[in-house]
Amino acid sequence: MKVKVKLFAILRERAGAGEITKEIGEGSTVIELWEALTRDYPKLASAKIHLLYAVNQSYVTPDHVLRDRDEVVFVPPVSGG
Amino acid sequence: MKVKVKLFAILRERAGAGEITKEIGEGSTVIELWEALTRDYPKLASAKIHLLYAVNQSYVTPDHVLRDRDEVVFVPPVSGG
Amino acid sequence: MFRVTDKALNLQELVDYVTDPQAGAIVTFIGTTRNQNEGRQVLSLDYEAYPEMAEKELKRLGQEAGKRWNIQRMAIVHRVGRVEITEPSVIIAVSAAHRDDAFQACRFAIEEIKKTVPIWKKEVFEGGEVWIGTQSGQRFHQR
Amino acid sequence: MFRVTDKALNLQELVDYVTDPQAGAIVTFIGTTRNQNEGRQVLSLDYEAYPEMAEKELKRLGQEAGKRWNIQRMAIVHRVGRVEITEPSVIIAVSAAHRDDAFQACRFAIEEIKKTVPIWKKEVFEGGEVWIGTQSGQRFHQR
Repeated sequence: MKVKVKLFAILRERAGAGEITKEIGEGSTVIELWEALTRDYPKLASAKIHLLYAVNQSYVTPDHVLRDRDEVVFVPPVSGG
Repeated sequence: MKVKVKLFAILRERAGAGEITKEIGEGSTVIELWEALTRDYPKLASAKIHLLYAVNQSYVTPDHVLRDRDEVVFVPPVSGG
Repeated sequence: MFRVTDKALNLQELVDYVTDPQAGAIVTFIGTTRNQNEGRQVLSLDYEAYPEMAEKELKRLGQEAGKRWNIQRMAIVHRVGRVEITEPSVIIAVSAAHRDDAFQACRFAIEEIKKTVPIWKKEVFEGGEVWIGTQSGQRFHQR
Repeated sequence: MFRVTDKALNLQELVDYVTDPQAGAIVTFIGTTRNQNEGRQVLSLDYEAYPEMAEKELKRLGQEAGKRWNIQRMAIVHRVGRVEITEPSVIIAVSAAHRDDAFQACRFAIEEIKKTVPIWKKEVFEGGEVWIGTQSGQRFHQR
């Protein structure tokens, strides 16, 4: 199945991409997707920053199980305001 | 000596006057002026409201001694905002 | 800017006045006439001031706020005369490097105005009118 | 009104939106770009958002504020893109019958924005740029 990953801010810059479509196995979790992504884009993991995880515009836990066509966002520390 | 009394809000309405020039004795205090005024304008004292006292645009205590040409204001409870 | 005026208030004018390159936060308070108070249907509010002293007191409380908090600039304008429902009677604007100072100084300013600044509000309601704060029982108006 | 936009923000538009005959108080918070941060000379800030989720989170926190305090209306608009010194990046406006609710709900909104809303700020300073919050040591930016 396929999911759409959107990258913002420091992650977008590190990956050099704002949107990635990624093929993953049935039953994959959010954290497993992250690990797969960091193999494709090693720079993503270059410095430890605390990430939150969002699926279809809502925060989820790292063990959240993904479904086909989910929109996944790895959220670096927010700093709006 | 003479002082200028300005009346505002409920006191202005009760006295039917916004400004009164009043002759008082040397050494009179603010509270003595008020007592003299309530003899001239009995309606001023008709209901008990808590007053503050201002002379030349600064708050003073009731025993403040007046001087010639002072501007005196009896301040009913403020309610700006 | 500490002013009493009979003109309609202009929020943007105050915000422009306190805007400052060293400020990261601006907090404003706008007091507006609401259509009810203590169960009465309010038609409008009529404000009266002792203007020279009111402006002096506004400036004094601005200076006091500047001693207590790390703020850049403050502006307060209070209107007198008739203020219709939804119209602003008072606007306070405070800028500061950090938001906590701006919030605290703005809150302080409106609380002080309601205690010490010689401005009085007459409420005009269906069937009567009353100077707020002078009713029997010292009913104070909380906005 | 909960919106992310790349246009310059308009304070009066938000205040008009929250104006309400039942409100006696409107509190606004304006976050502006200041010219220094942690000893660095700041040139501008560049904001980026995950807009669909940011607007959803803004609405969610507005609903949460409505549960906690007795407010009439709330509006939040956050700008994205380059925000120059003194320009507003975010404006919050809250109306309420009484001022305490308006102050508290407004303060709550800006604190929540800085915790949960997916918007990121890159500081452009003399000699470099940095995504705030992602530096080593998790340096968080306090406005």
